[in-house]
Amino acid sequence: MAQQEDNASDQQADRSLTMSRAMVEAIAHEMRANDEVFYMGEDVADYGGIFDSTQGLLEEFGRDRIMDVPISETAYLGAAVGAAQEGMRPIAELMFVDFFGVAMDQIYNQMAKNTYMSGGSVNVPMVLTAAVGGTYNDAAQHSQTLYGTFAHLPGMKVVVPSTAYDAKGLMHNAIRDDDPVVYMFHKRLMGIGWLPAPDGPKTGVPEDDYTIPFGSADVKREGADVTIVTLGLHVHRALEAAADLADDIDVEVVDLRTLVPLDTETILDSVAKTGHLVVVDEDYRSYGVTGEIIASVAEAALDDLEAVERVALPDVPIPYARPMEDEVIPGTDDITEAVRTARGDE
Amino acid sequence: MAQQEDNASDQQADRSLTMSRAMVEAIAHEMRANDEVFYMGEDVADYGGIFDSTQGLLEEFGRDRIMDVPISETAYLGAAVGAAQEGMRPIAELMFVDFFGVAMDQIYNQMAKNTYMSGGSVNVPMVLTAAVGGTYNDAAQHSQTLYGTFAHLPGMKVVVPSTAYDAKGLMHNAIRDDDPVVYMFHKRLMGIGWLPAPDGPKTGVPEDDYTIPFGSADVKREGADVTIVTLGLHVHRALEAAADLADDIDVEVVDLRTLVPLDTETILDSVAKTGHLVVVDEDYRSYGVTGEIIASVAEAALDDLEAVERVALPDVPIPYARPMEDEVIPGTDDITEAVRTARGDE
Amino acid sequence: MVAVNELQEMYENMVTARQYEERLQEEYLEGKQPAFDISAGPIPGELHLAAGHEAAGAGVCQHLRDDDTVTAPHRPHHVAIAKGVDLKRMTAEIFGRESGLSGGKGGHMHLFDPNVKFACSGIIAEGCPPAVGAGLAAKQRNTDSVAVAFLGEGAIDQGAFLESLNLASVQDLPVVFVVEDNDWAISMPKERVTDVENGAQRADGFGLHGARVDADDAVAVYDAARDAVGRARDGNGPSLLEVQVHRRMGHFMGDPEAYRPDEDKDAAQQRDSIERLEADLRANGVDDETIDDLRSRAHDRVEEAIEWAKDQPEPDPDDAYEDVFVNPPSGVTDSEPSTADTGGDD
Amino acid sequence: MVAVNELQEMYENMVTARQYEERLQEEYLEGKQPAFDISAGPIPGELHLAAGHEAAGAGVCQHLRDDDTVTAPHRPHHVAIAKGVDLKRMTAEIFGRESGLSGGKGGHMHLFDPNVKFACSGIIAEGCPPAVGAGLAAKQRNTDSVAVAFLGEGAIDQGAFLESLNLASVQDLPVVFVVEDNDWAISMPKERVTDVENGAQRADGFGLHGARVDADDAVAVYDAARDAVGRARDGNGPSLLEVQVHRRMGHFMGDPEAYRPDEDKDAAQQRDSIERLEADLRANGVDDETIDDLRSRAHDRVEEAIEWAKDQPEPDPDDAYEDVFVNPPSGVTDSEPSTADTGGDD
Ligand SMILES: Cc1ncc(C[n+]2csc(CCOP(=O)(O)OP(=O)(O)O)c2C)c(N)n1
Ligand SMILES: Cc1ncc(C[n+]2csc(CCOP(=O)(O)OP(=O)(O)O)c2C)c(N)n1
Ligand SMILES: [Mg+2]
Ligand SMILES: [Mg+2]
Repeated sequence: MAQQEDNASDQQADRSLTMSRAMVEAIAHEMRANDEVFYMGEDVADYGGIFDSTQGLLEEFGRDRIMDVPISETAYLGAAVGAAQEGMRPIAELMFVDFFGVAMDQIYNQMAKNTYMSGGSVNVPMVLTAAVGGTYNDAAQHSQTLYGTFAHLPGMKVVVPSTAYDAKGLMHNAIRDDDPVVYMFHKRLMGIGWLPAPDGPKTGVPEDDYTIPFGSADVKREGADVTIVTLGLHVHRALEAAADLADDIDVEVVDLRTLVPLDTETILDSVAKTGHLVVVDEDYRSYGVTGEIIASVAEAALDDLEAVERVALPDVPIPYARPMEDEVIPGTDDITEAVRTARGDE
Repeated sequence: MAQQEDNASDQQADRSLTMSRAMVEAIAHEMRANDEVFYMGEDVADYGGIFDSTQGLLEEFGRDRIMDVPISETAYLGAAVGAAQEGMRPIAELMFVDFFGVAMDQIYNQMAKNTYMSGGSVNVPMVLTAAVGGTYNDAAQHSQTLYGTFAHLPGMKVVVPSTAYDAKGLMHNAIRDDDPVVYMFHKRLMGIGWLPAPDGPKTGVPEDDYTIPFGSADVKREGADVTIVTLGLHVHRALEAAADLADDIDVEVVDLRTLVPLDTETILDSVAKTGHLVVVDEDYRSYGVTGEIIASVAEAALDDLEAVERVALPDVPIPYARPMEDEVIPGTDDITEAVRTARGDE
Repeated sequence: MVAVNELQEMYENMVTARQYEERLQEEYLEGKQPAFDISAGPIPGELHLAAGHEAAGAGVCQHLRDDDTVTAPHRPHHVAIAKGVDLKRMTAEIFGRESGLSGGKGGHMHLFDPNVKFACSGIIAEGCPPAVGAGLAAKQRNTDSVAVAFLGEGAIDQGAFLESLNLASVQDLPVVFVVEDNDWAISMPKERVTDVENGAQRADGFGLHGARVDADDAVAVYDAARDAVGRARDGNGPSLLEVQVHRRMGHFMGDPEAYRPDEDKDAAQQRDSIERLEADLRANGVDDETIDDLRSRAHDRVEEAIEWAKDQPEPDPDDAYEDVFVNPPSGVTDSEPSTADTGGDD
Repeated sequence: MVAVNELQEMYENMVTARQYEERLQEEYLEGKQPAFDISAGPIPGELHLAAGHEAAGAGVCQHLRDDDTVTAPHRPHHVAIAKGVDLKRMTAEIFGRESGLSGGKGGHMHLFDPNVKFACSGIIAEGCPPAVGAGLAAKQRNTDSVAVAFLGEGAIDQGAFLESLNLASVQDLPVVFVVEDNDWAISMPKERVTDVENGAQRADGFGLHGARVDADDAVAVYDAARDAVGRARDGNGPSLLEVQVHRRMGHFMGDPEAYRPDEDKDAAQQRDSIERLEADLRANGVDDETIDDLRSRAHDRVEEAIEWAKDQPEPDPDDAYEDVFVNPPSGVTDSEPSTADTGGDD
């Protein structure tokens, strides 16, 4: 029944869904198929998830499987670890990824390490979901993506969908995976009532279940001159920049989709073709995703590289006021400019 | 009275100290000079710090200023934040950096951001000390360095001394700095009774106070052929590798000393000279320090680069048994090999 | 007994807070209708209004001096007003203006006014440890200042709060924890997240003084807080005070409150602590004219603050690069704008 | 009343644990004398012995089945033995051998035996949330399994424990928290870190059942645990049980214990729960021969385990790259050894 994806861009479907609907559809499917799957988090039951991540699920599955929990992230994320070690398949939501600091030990020292520390005799088949991202002026403690923070620490697979199609396929894969998966959905892409999404993330989504394997980046646009490597919200900003530049520069846009595992091959293939690498993300600039991508290419194919640029959040906490938030979160113009710089025309 | 360092390698002193003695000397000096400085942590009073970070201080300063606290890292690191915001200058110890996960919110969302979120009207003049590093088979939850994790998140200065001389000067600077400073000392370098240190970190240390400014990397060995950029314990392994290679390859060893701010200039100058860059650290390989250093050079001086290599902990939790721990923590041989690879002779 | 002038002060604070939030609500909704878009309008981002909580802020802060420290959570306005935070600059901050308390960097969840020692954090319960730290500073310096941490009843399940109770208790610090029990944590009613009806019962497990005010009544809060703050000021240690309040609105603006029974909403409207205090004033012989005066003074202050704030200039986009540190690293500044990565969208 | 065969079982478990640790101690010190070097000898790394804690492990685990889950902290041997963890493979793990429970990846603080559902964590109190999760799984699956989390009295100030009490309580989960009160947290006596003499008092703040066993007495522990485990198994919710034990040794091997008064050390030696239980056995008519049999059976089992373990091969260095995931990402494996970075030191 389940199909493995051939090529995301070939997929067509009659209906388009928002990213949140696609994600919820995958969760509902897995919950119907497997009694051991359940969802726990703050405001996931009656509220349906602050970011619509569980919309409608309480009605079908009831409170035992769509479970509100106290504001005790260490206790309930750790409870998910414990339940997963018993063979259940919990999905546990950290409402904003920014809150990781109150529960990071359970995440990185238990969830991510118990498999290894037990020599593989124990495994932790859970999904940790978390909302990421800014662009709506929620300031320094509610706007981060923290991609690099999670991807740096071993033992967790890290998934960041950018479209409804990807969100569903990656969620199916995440729930079926026997390892801990951190599934980071960008608030701006979800299609939440109170936070309008751009058009890009709403895509055709097959009704059947399908999985997108981890470690397979997706070339969201082909191009010959410059490679943009990006993920999440910035896939859409990169596509916009590519469209703006189309008359002058032929830009390829690579959507990583997962940070761990990282699909270095797709990146290297693209850079081998274009020679120009621009890495774009919404996380802090230093010691993070942009550095890793550039270094991976420099290590493996230094000779292919004619120019590198990175576009990321400068190393500042995210400011509240609109002019400053706009300044620090990379915009389409910033990407356009970086592509031009990479091509040597300033 | 205090002197600014001219050039670390020129400094001579009659006495050599272990790194822990040098660090404690700086703390004691600052505590004598300023009543507002105090030290809090687990087992810092009667025990003198599990890693000798407060040895002898209780006797001089008493329990109110050398303060044992409950095993409640969130509460006491947060209390340090609160006391610092009142204008005191707390030094708070996280016994092992590996425990950051139980208190990371106070560290990265409060300590590191309150200055910015207040528009600079509040500041947080505290030092967070933490022991880092492996090499003694303490396994996955007690052996990490987590350099990249801290350096990635804005608002903290991140300091990693490799010698007694640096440890003292950097500690003076850390306590006097008006911003939060994370001071990470490597257990293997401290000269603790139960964990023998190599010879390198024990250096001459002037009796007077002196400061080493943040953001100034130190060329610990000059060389013309290959640049090794490293920090902490691996400064000594890199120096060993350089000595081993001396007949064939002339290696320069750059000790970063601080990750935030990062002294890109010194790195670029060195690479401009050598063309070959090997980055070595004890943190996880991906999305961390090695990626950042390589990317910074690729961005600023791609044409200078003839080869890059990185030597870091592969993306696995740190295993317990000796053969496996030895395998994953970069050794002198790994560095030698990487230098040879960078030079094209395998 | 409460002196009449104190009743009047509390009343004025409470009316100011209520009127202030009514005006904020109007301003907030501008540009967000008919379709709600949290990122649009003159006040973007989340907005948590405290209508129905006023008695807690006014009753407690009535006992505080400028040199006493207060930390507030995500719902801070009524406490800020009662503590004497500069209303104009606070308003400018909420509007994201240059002359805001934080120059527009913080927004409504991150109000800092060092003149009256007021600070917020948007992370549940994470204001508690810094309040403990302020208490510690007072004890270390031998002053009679106290520190008060406000939190919601949903926050009493969080480690940061619980650890703080213990640390304050064992060190006998001048700290008061004030739990504002509005029965709800977003969509989760108290009984779904804890088995304890009276949150002050948490104190029992740590050996500190606990008390609860069962009615949403400023005078009762005043009385209980006199005791708690008095103990702290007199060196008799910390207290935990839970206060019944009511949430008259959604959790944040835009919350549809579909989860909340109508009777509960109605009940919150009916138990109005402001009307109650007005009755108390009258019972104490305060006449209509005086009450009208107090109300119109509040009204004028609010209007003045809002008009002033709206007249203030927006921050410059490049201000975003300031204030990460108060001692910015000289020479090396990672957070400086570079052409490519931060060219700005505007 | 306790049946004689149960007394004998507990006695055998306790004697096994004591003898086991005496042998471990000998082995551990090999290669570490005269100068103590924690990284030398057949057992490197930290070693926390539980001599004096045996009654807690034996008395509680006597009520547990293989399908009940136990999580233990850094001091786990006595609990592991009482829970029925495979002694040979556990010993091989402690010696870092290939046939260890985790193939040498975990070491003594990370013992995992899924056959009897035993796991450890070296981070204070962080075993509590996973135990709550095991209780949750039992409830969800409607089995009568229970989960027990062991922790030290120093851990009752940690958020992870306190949050877990609340979560277990509000969800009525079959969980028992067992606090082993040995009066010390490394060098910190209980009264320096909490105001509560009886740690079971923590239960009061969360509305769960609490009890304390004041004497270091296996029979008393057995009785109290029968009640606590019975409640959990019968669906009557969680309990907190504090048990007085004694630390007969330093916190870890190599701890000079300079902070500890001699009388306290002496007292710990005198209150030996094993001698006490032996007296109980005699009072119950068990004769010398039977007791000698139990002791020699314990002795033989210990010797056999240690000899077996020492005969086992060490892991291959490259084993370090296995077990990060049980579903390793196909194609892309970041943790694979590459020539340069992981060439090995050996
Ligand atoms: C650690 C953390 N977890 C979750 C949240 C999201 N959150 C913000 S407010 C809130 C509810 C708080 O309820 P309560 O403490 O009762 O305060 P109230 O909003 O009712 O005033 C939640 C869950 C957060 N900010 N921080
Ligand atoms: C979060 C965390 N903080 C600190 C430590 C370091 N540490 C290890 S054991 C210990 C003392 C524990 O005392 P207690 O809980 O009483 O257990 P005991 O060692 O007495 O058995 C400490 C502080 C840790 N492992 N984890
Ligand atoms: Mg509430
Ligand atoms: Mg103890």
